[in-house]
Parts: sequence; structure tokens; C-alpha cells
Amino acid sequence: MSDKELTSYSKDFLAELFRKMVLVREFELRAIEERRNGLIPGFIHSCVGQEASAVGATAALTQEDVITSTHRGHGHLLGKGGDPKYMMAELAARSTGYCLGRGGSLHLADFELGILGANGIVGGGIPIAVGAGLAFQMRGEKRVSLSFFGDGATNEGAFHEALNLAGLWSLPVIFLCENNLYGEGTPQDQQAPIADLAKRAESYGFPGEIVDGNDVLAVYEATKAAAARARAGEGPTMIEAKTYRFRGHYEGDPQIYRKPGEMAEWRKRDPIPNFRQRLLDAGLFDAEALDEIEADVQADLDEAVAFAESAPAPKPEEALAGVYAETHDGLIF
Amino acid sequence: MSDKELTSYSKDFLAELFRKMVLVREFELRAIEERRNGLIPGFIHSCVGQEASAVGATAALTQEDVITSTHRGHGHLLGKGGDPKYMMAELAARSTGYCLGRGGSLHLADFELGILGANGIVGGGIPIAVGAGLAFQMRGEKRVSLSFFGDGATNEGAFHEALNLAGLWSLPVIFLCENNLYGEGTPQDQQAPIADLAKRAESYGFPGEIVDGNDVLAVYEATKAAAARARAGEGPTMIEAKTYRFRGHYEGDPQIYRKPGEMAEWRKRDPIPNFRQRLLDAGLFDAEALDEIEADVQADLDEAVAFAESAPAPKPEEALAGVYAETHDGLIF
Amino acid sequence: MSDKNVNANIEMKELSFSEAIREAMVEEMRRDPGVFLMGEDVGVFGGVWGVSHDMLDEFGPERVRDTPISEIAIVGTGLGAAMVGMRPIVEIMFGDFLMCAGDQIANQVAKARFMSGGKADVPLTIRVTTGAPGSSAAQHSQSPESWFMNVPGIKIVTPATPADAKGLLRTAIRGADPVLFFEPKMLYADKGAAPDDPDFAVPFGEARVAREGRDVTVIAVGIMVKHALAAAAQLAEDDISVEVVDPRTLVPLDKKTLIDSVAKTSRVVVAHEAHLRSGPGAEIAAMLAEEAIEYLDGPIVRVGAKNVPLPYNPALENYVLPDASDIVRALKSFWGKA
Amino acid sequence: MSDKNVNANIEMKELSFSEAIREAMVEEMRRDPGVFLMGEDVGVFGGVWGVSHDMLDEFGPERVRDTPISEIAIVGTGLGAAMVGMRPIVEIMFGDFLMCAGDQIANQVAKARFMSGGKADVPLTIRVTTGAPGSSAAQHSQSPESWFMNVPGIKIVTPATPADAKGLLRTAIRGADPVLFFEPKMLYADKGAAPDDPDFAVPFGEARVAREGRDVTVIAVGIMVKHALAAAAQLAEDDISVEVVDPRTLVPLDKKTLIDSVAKTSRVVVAHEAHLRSGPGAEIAAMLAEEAIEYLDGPIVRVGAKNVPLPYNPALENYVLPDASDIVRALKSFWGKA
Ligand SMILES: Cc1ncc(C[n+]2csc(CCOP(=O)(O)OP(=O)(O)O)c2C)c(N)n1
Ligand SMILES: Cc1ncc(C[n+]2csc(CCOP(=O)(O)OP(=O)(O)O)c2C)c(N)n1
Ligand SMILES: [Mg+2]
Ligand SMILES: [Mg+2]
Repeated sequence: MSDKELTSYSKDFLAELFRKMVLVREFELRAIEERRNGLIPGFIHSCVGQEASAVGATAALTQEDVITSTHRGHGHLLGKGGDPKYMMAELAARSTGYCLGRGGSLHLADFELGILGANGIVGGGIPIAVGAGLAFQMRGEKRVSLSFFGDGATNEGAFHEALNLAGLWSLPVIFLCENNLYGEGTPQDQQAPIADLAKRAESYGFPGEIVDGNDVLAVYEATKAAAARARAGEGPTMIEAKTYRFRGHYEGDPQIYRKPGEMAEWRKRDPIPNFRQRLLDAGLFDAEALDEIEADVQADLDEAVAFAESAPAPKPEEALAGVYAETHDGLIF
Repeated sequence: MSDKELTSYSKDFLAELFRKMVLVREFELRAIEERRNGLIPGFIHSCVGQEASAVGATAALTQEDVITSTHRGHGHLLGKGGDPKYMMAELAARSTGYCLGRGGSLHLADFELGILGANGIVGGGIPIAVGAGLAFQMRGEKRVSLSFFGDGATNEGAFHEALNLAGLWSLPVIFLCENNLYGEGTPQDQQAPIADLAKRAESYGFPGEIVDGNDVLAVYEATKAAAARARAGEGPTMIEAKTYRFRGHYEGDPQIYRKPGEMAEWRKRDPIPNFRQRLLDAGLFDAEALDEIEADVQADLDEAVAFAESAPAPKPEEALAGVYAETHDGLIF
Repeated sequence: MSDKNVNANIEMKELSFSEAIREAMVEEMRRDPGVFLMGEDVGVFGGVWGVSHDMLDEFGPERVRDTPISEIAIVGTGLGAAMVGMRPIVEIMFGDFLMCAGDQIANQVAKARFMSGGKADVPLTIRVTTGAPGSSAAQHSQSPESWFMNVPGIKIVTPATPADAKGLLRTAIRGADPVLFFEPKMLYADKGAAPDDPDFAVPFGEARVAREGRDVTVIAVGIMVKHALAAAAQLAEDDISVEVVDPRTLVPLDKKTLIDSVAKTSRVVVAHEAHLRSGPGAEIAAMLAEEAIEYLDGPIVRVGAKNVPLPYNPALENYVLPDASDIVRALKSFWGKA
Repeated sequence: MSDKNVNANIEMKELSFSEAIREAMVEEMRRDPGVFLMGEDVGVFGGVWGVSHDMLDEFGPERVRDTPISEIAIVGTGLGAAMVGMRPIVEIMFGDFLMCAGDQIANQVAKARFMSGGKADVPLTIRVTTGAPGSSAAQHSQSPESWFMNVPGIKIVTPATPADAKGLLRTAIRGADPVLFFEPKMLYADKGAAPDDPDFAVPFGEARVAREGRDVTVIAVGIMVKHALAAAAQLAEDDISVEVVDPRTLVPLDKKTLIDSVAKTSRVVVAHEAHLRSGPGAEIAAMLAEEAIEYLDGPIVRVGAKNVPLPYNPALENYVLPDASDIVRALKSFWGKA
């Protein structure tokens, strides 16, 4: 994408993309640190390296649109407007967290922001997104539902059934596959016999498109076009964002499975420094402005960690709340 | 297919194809009759109209090859060498039946003939066929596994996962989809957004081919080529046989869902009279010879029904046998 | 408790179990545009058991949706639609196929509210047929009422009469929690009276005493209520007074009514069509053994299908399946007459 | 019965639960070319819990197969391979994911033999991790031992020690029936002695008396055996003698050993990590309430996870999960000391 094109976006918008990508990256690094510090008890699957797809895709949505996310969902949530405070508090298992400390990283959700939930089941969120799209279509709302999932998830039965239904009913759904070349320790080429997963959309009668998943604007443009199609009643789109994760599948992963040289190659395509450089090269921002954004993010994260730390721990008995809307005088437990 | 091509097959082979198609058709009609007569207690999903795909596909296999079948499986079984006596006895729930009367139409199986089972679960047999193919590959055997399934089954998660795995590991498996335009009462075009289901094979990195499912030789040739590929280690093939069922989804189905005129069109393409005519036109057989084959089939079916009728009913307590290889001194029941 | 929900002033109407379910759906769909029905062959075909016949005509294909054969997608899209404010009713044609959507039910539908800190409303009703229709063999005859009972977060409803079918289904549709609603195929044609009131609903967690008795309690689930009543009538001839209790919902379970009955009779049989091992009766018996053992004057006897896949052969099938005579035998065993 | 399979002349070897499982697999793979392992990340990664580490090096990618994330295909292809003479071991990474393959397990694997009139051999072992590893929340912490207990045709194995893990896994692999083999994640590192004999096998259907006692029986499943032994040690200080019985296999269930123990002690607690409602303890308690009630001197008390999805927060999670102190409390309740 040329710099001329870059100038066709508003400065605010570009700054916001930059800020969000930095926020995602730094949120992950902070969470990892706070896990080491003992603030966070559970596993973290960080999306370091994949910030562009998370931020680019969600930037093309409105607050009324909804997403479903995955085990690697912090970027999706922050992109969709998730508040780092409540996210950090959730990771810290506090009652001020998004899920009152009951869900943790794998189940982060905020219905007001249209975040229908991260998911611990690979592929599990895809049919849910289709269901939201169905509701929007039935009610004549111009809302869009977007489902994030990984390359590995495209081999689950849930993926297939969900995409078929969405294609059949022309639902306003965007299937955003972040192909980071691995599912846990197994390379994508040992999980499926085709490398370009967007091709699978053809089985379901709608377009599949490949984008550079490390280029936030490319992902944004593809998602924007898909959202426009969806809102126009033209049905779903699959977008395959080719990307790479820079850290382990989870924190602690020995990563013995990486192909030699691969990481170094992808490091050159790190979405954040590259985008920063483009902003500088285009003369739209000076280094100080971008530094300031980075500093703001750090301040937000300091606040988020402080918020999490200071939150009260939930009382053990609270575990019994929130399983059902009605508990029938305790008949259920 | 021209008559010249017809003469390139042996007369015996052509007669056998004809005999088997007649056998399948007449077996179904007899079973339906015997159901009315009360000999057969359970439901029957007949494959009347689909004889060419069942017979053509199985004709390309050897006895060492295996198949998995469906709820509409009588033709597949007879094609693979199933004995109408044991089949009829099974439908009549006798202990001389293939499954000792415990399985019925939905679960007919004969492991010696490589029939790994009909199936009551749509799509349920597809992964099983892939597993057999995996075993053949691992053991270096030149055997092929073929899975029959309907158009409706291609929308199940099991279809997707199984085909992906077969493609990934280049397994010797043939996926034979009998697209008869309906799944129960729902037309295929209301079940999937694409009409040519063979296209789905592309998602799994192997060829998908469409054949006239009412032309027994077309199905045979396609399957033979697929089996050759499989035996040569070139991996799976999907074959979509376009066909039509002439009777209800099950016997008793009011069939309110048929599109007007559709049945009449397909009747013209009835695989059996058409093949008969081709055999006559090519001068390979005279009408008496074919009549004689038909009479032989009737005699076989008379025998099958008599066999079923005369078989003893199993004793109720036999229900407890055959759940496990070892029953651990009755600890299990 | 049995007639608590049937107001004497309300007119009653005779209808079949199947019509009762249809009416609940139709009335709720008229009332609330968020309610819709989705499943395999529910539209043009009217459902393979005819339960949703002609609903397509009234509500159109938008609200009576024929789906592909995709159980994961049926349940999963139901969940997604519910999460954004619809009240979907989804149908799984045979209970046997529930496991095709097992993950969506156990890990998504049942847990969505809790995992989100109680925030997700999941007004999703999953209608499922259950029970053996005769010679349908091992994959079309199961009674999977207990398959998801170990999974917290989903309510499990087992109506046994047209009135309960209607009233419990209404409660399911109007509720904010996901429900597995089990419809015994072999009850569809049975008739009974139900209140002719568009708001008639039967609350969850209230068992029904289907017959009062003195000497022994049968706790019967689903279709076995009918068989238990037949058995009770038979034992009445021997002057044994049988109380029949229908839990109506397995989750939540009305322990009190069950325990009260056992406290009164001191003998209990638990009956269901599901296989015995880890069927719904296992939980009911275990609950009683924990909370009501002091009232018991003998073993807790379970009646259910033998632990064998359902056979195709009718004689074998009958041998495996429980019926009224099995309940009679179990009941008589308390008086050494078995 | 506890030491029946441990011949005094056989040398013992110390190994961890995880090593025990690995050794059983490795030894059987060396012995029988039909045995192979297949699952997500079992190869290069060595299994997410490290159980199959370095097996790829010895056996190569043909026999230690990394699969796509496709649980239906993993189980279904295992079944197909088994039907044509292989002895596959397939791994489902977390028990929570079993339902993704629910239909293949319940309707295909479990029923293949019966439906074919007893003809299909299904020597398929499905290895599954179970239990809460701590703050892993509702979809990575479940103990689904009872989820398929209602489905006839599949054996369910719950080892609690390294020796049993090894011996039971060997029986599973060599057997002709399908097995769900549950490995408690939190036991992987625990050590114990097992016979150093390449044919050492523990038969199914024989419970193990893990500790003899007089006053009360704890029937404990999987990881709860460890907690039950800790509880027993604690009660010994109060001069209460606790017998701990480990069923080792839930299907088949060794009723006799369980009933004998209860007959001796007349008090019983059933403990498992699974949720209480319809967990494995429901069936065990129901069986005892039916067949051993005359020996009982008090309620059958169950200890298990509360009926709530597993929470992420450690304090909440601890509250929901059972541990030794819950067993102690249940035991003391018999003497009014709870
Ligand atoms: C149904 C299911 N199977 C397996 C897992 C274990 N698991 C968690 S993440 C993961 C890899 C997912 O790969 P991909 O979809 O490519 O996403 P990525 O981790 O690369 O973002 C696996 C196998 C799971 N959580 N759910
Ligand atoms: C998992 C599952 N879902 C639904 C059904 C009910 N059912 C039986 S046959 C059938 C239609 C199958 O259609 P198709 O695959 O096209 O095969 P056909 O009947 O046309 O031969 C359906 C929905 C089933 N048996 N299994
Ligand atoms: Mg990936
Ligand atoms: Mg069809």
C-alpha cells in the first residue's frame, strides 16, 4: 500500500489504529509479566505479532456489530473496544473483571460492546457468530457479526456447518481466519492439505479473500468491504489474514516446532514497527507524537494493573451465582 | 456413452451389472412388500432409482476393499456382494440375518465382504471409512476404502473432518456422494448454497468429479479411476453421482416436497430400462437373455424371503449377547 | 402440588401431546416476534413427527426454518441468536443425534451465562424427541435425558402429559435459561386436557403427584408415568396403594415432593425408559439414598432399559425396554410377590 | 483383591503416572505393529502434558500421528482402523472436548459390535485427560467420566495410581472392546511402584481396596483416591478406621467388592472430582441403594464438585471442587462431628 493511500485516511483514524496495536502488544506483554508476578493465575495465549489482524478487522465494525473470539482473543477484545481495566481484572480473577473473575482469558465477554465471548473450544464460537447474524437478518438490522478463528479451527466440524449455513442463508457474517501457520505445535501444512484456507469459502458459495494479516490497513479494507457486502444483504465473506505469532502457543511453550529461520523472516514483518515507520515516512506524524501514544498506552496499562490489583477478590460462595437466571430456590445445586 | 464403448466390456461383466441393478431394484420392492405383509418390522429407506451408483461404484472394488454405507444402503450392500438371504433375514429381524436380527436395515454389515456397516447417523460412516483407509496405508496394503453418503451428509461436520484428514494424509479413500437432490423432505438447494458438491473436494486438496449417477458405466469408470489413484498412493477422490430417488425418503413418506414435473423427468432417466435398452441396442444381448436374468433375480428373492420366513426368531435374552467381547461375569448389564 | 397450576375457573381443552407442543409454539410465536423454530424438516415436512405441521403456512420460512443436516450449526446458531435477544426453539429430530451437537450443548449453551459472569441470557429451547418408536434399532431409539445432566447450566424437562408438555414448553420458551425439552415420540398421539389459557405455564422444579398412594412410590420419568399409572391400577386390585410422582423437570429437581412421597410410603421405585446405568434414575436414587434413606423400608429399585443398545428385533427390544409389567414386578418385590 | 495382580516375585519399578502410561504405550507398540497413537500434538510436541514425549523418535510419524484439530475424525478414524484390525490409541487432549466427538463415541464406537450382531471387534483406546489443572475455567477442567456411562458398549476406566495406569492401559490396548481411559492431569507427576513386567496387566472389573478399614468406606474415583487416603489418615487420628475402595473401572463395575466393603463398614461415602449431579457417584450410590441398602447404617454421602461450571478464580474453583477436607467432613458426619 502506497503512502498516497495512507494519506487518504484521517489522521485520527491512523493514530487510533496505531494506538490500538500498541495497546494490544503492550497489554499482552504486561499480562505475561503480571502472570509471572502472580497477579494472574491462569494460562495466557498471547497474540503478540497478530495485532494487525485483530485491530484492522475490528476497526471496520461499529459498536452495534458483534464478534466471537478465541483462546487468543485479547487483541480482538481490545480492538472491539474492550476496556483494559476490566480485562486485566478478569485475568487477575477479580470480581471487577468482565466475567466477575469466573471466566478468565478464555471466556472474556462484554455484551454491551458486542463481544459475545472468547472461547476455549477451537471453532466453538463460529456457529454462535452465525446465530447472531441470523438474528440481525431476521430483525432487519444492518448489523454484522464477525467470527475470529485460527487456521487450526478450519478443520473442525463446527467451522464447516457454520459456514455452510451462513452461505445458504446469506447471513451478514464475516469469517476472519487468522492463519498464523500453527495450531499449538502442529504446522498448518500438517493440519490441512491446502495452504490458502480462504479457498474453503467456495464450498459455501461466498467469496474468500487472502490479505496480508500483518498490514493493519489491508485487513481493515478487506473487512470494511466484507461488512458492506453483509449490510447490503449480499451474504458472508471469509477473510484469511496471513500472519504469525511471535510467542509460544501459551506462555511457557518450548516452541520446539518452529521451522528454522521462519521467526526471523516474520520479525521483519512485525506489524507495529512497520506501521510506525509508514506513518513517519508519510510525514503524517513525528516520532514524538507516536512516542506519546505509546506512553499513553503504558499509562493506561499501569492503571489497568492497579485497578486489577486493588479489586477485591470474589467470595468463594459467589461461585454459585450466575449459572442460571432463575435458580428455583436452590433446587439446582 | 456410445455403443462402441459398451462393446469394450466383457459380456459377463455387463450382464452382472444388469443383474445387480435388477437385484437391487427388486430387492427393494420385495422388502417394501414384505414390510406391508408384516415380515419386516422396521423402517425401510429404499434406493429405488439409485441402483446405478450403488452397483457401478461397487463393481470397481475388489472383495478386499471396504465400504461404509448409509440408511439407504441396500444397494451398496448388494453391490459389494451382500447375500439377499442374509439381508432379508436381517430386515425380518431373524437370528440368521447379517446382524442376528439386532441391527436391521440401518446397521447391515458383513466384515468378510468388507461391508463395515450401514449407518443410522447421517455422515457417521465417513470417518470410519477414512480410518480403514488409514489402516490400509499403514500396512502397505493396496486396498481401498469407499464411503457412500448422500448430498445431505455433506453438510455434517463429520464429512468435513473426515475429508480433510484423508486429503492431508493422502489416504486410499473414495468419497462417493449420491446426490439425489433431497435430504428427507428438504431439497438440496435449501441445504447447501452450491449445487455441485464435488467442488467441496477442493477444500481438501484432492479431485472431485461429477458423474451421471444414473449411468452405471459412468459411475463404474469414475470409481475405477479413483480406486487406481488410491492404490497408486495418489490419495482420495470425491465422486458426486447425480441421481434421484423414485420413492419416498422412507416408505410412507407423503412426498409433498417434490418439485412439479421433476419426477417425470427423472423417470425418463431410470437407470435400469435405459441400461437394458443399451444392451439390446448394442446387440450384445437379446431380450430373452435379459428376461432370464430378471427371472433369476426373482427366484433369488423368493429364496431370500423364504429363508427369512423360515428362520427362527431369536430368543429375547439373546439381546444381552454381543455388546462386548468380554462381559466380565455379567458385571456390565 | 399436582393441580396447583390448574385454576378451577379456567376452561380445559382436550388435545394430544403433539398438539400441545404445537400450540405452545404457535401461541408464543404469535405473541413474541423473537420466537422462531429451526430444525431439520420442521417446515415443508412439518417435522418428521408432524409436530410443526402447517406452521410454515402461518409464520413463513423466516420463522419456521428448514435447516441443513448440521446439528452443530442448529444448536450453535440457536445459541448465537439467543445471545442477541431472540428466543429460538431448535429441534433435534432424534435424541440419538444430540451428541452430534454435544460440544455446543455442553460447552457453549450450558456455560455461556456462567462464564460471562452471569451476563449472557440464553433463552434457547432445544426440543428433542426421545424413546424407542419400535424396531428402530440402536441409533434411533435412545432416551438421552441424562446425557447432559452432569453438565451444570442447562435445564432438563421431561413432560409426560399434554398439559405439562404445553405448560412446560411455554416456561422454557419464556425463560432466560437454556432448556433441553424431551418429547417421548410414543406419547405424541396421547390425549389429555390442558387449560385453554394463552398464558398457562407450568413452572420448573415442581413435581406432580400423578396419583396419590399410601404404600409405595413410583417416581416415573416421561413416558414411564403412563406405565406407572397402569401398574398402579393393577396393584390396586391387590390392595396395594401406589403413589406415582412425575418430576416433570430433572434439572431443577423438586427433591421435596419426591422425598415427601417416600417419607409417606417408605418404599420407592424409580422408572425411566433410558438405560439403567447412569440414567436419570441414578441421580434420583442417589439423591434419595443421601437425603431420604431414613424413611426407606427396603431398597431403591430402578426400572429402565437394560444396559444394551436398543435391538432391532421386536422381541429383543421388548426384552431390553421397560414397561408397566416391569414396574409391577418391581413393586411386588416389596411384598415378596415378584 | 487389591494385590491379586502383583506377584511377589516380580520386580517393582518406581515411575510416575505419566511415565506409566507412556511405558504401556511404548511396550505395546514395540510388541504389536497394529498399535499406534494418534491425536492433537502427540508427536512433535510429545503431547501437551508430555505423556508421549520422544515417542515420535522411536516410532516415527506413521505410528505417532499428529492430527488436525478434528475430534470427530480422530475418534472416527480410530474406529475405522480398529474395525479392520489395527489397535489404535487415540488421544483427546482435554476431557472437555469429548463431546466434539460425542456422536462417534456414543453412536458408532460404543454400538458397532452390537449393531453388527456381535461381529465387529473394536480394539480402540480413547485416552482422555480429566480434572481441573487450576484456573483453567469451565472448558478445560471438567471430569467427564460419567458422560458416556449411560451408553452401553464402551468401557470406562479410571486409574488412580501409576501401577493401575500402566496395567489398565495395557488391558485396554490388548482388549477387543472400546475403552474410554481417563487420566487425571494432576496425577501425572505422582510416583509409585509398578511391576516391571512387559505383560503386567490389570483386569477390568476388579476394584482395589486401597486401604483396609472397619468403620466406614470411601469409594473414590480417579484422583479422589489420593484425597480419600489422606482423609483416612486424618481420621485414623480420631480412631476412625476408613476403608478406601477404588473401583478402577466404572464400566464394568465390580459391585461385589464395593458391596462387601459396605457390608463390613455399614457406612459409605462416594467421592469423585466430577460434578455431583449424575456424576459417576450417582450410579455407584444408586447401585448400593438397590443392592446393599440392608447393610447401610446411614445415608450414602456423595462428595464431588458442586453443580456449577468450573470457575477461573482459584478461590471460587476451590470452593466448587472437592478435596480431602470435603471427604473428612463427609466422613465425620457419620459421627455427628461434621
Ligand atoms: C475442540 C478443541 N480441540 C483442541 C483444543 C486445544 N487447542 C487449544 S488452541 C489449539 C490450537 C488452535 O489453533 P488455531 O485455530 O490455528 O489458533 P491459534 O492458536 O494458532 O491462534 C488447540 C489444538 C481446544 N481448545 N478445543
Ligand atoms: C445426524 C443425523 N441427523 C439427522 C438424521 C435424520 N435423517 C435421516 S436420513 C436424512 C436425510 C439424509 O439425506 P442425504 O444425506 O441426502 O441422504 P438420502 O436420504 O437422500 O439418501 C436425515 C435428515 C440422521 N439420521 N442423522
Ligand atoms: Mg493457528
Ligand atoms: Mg439425498
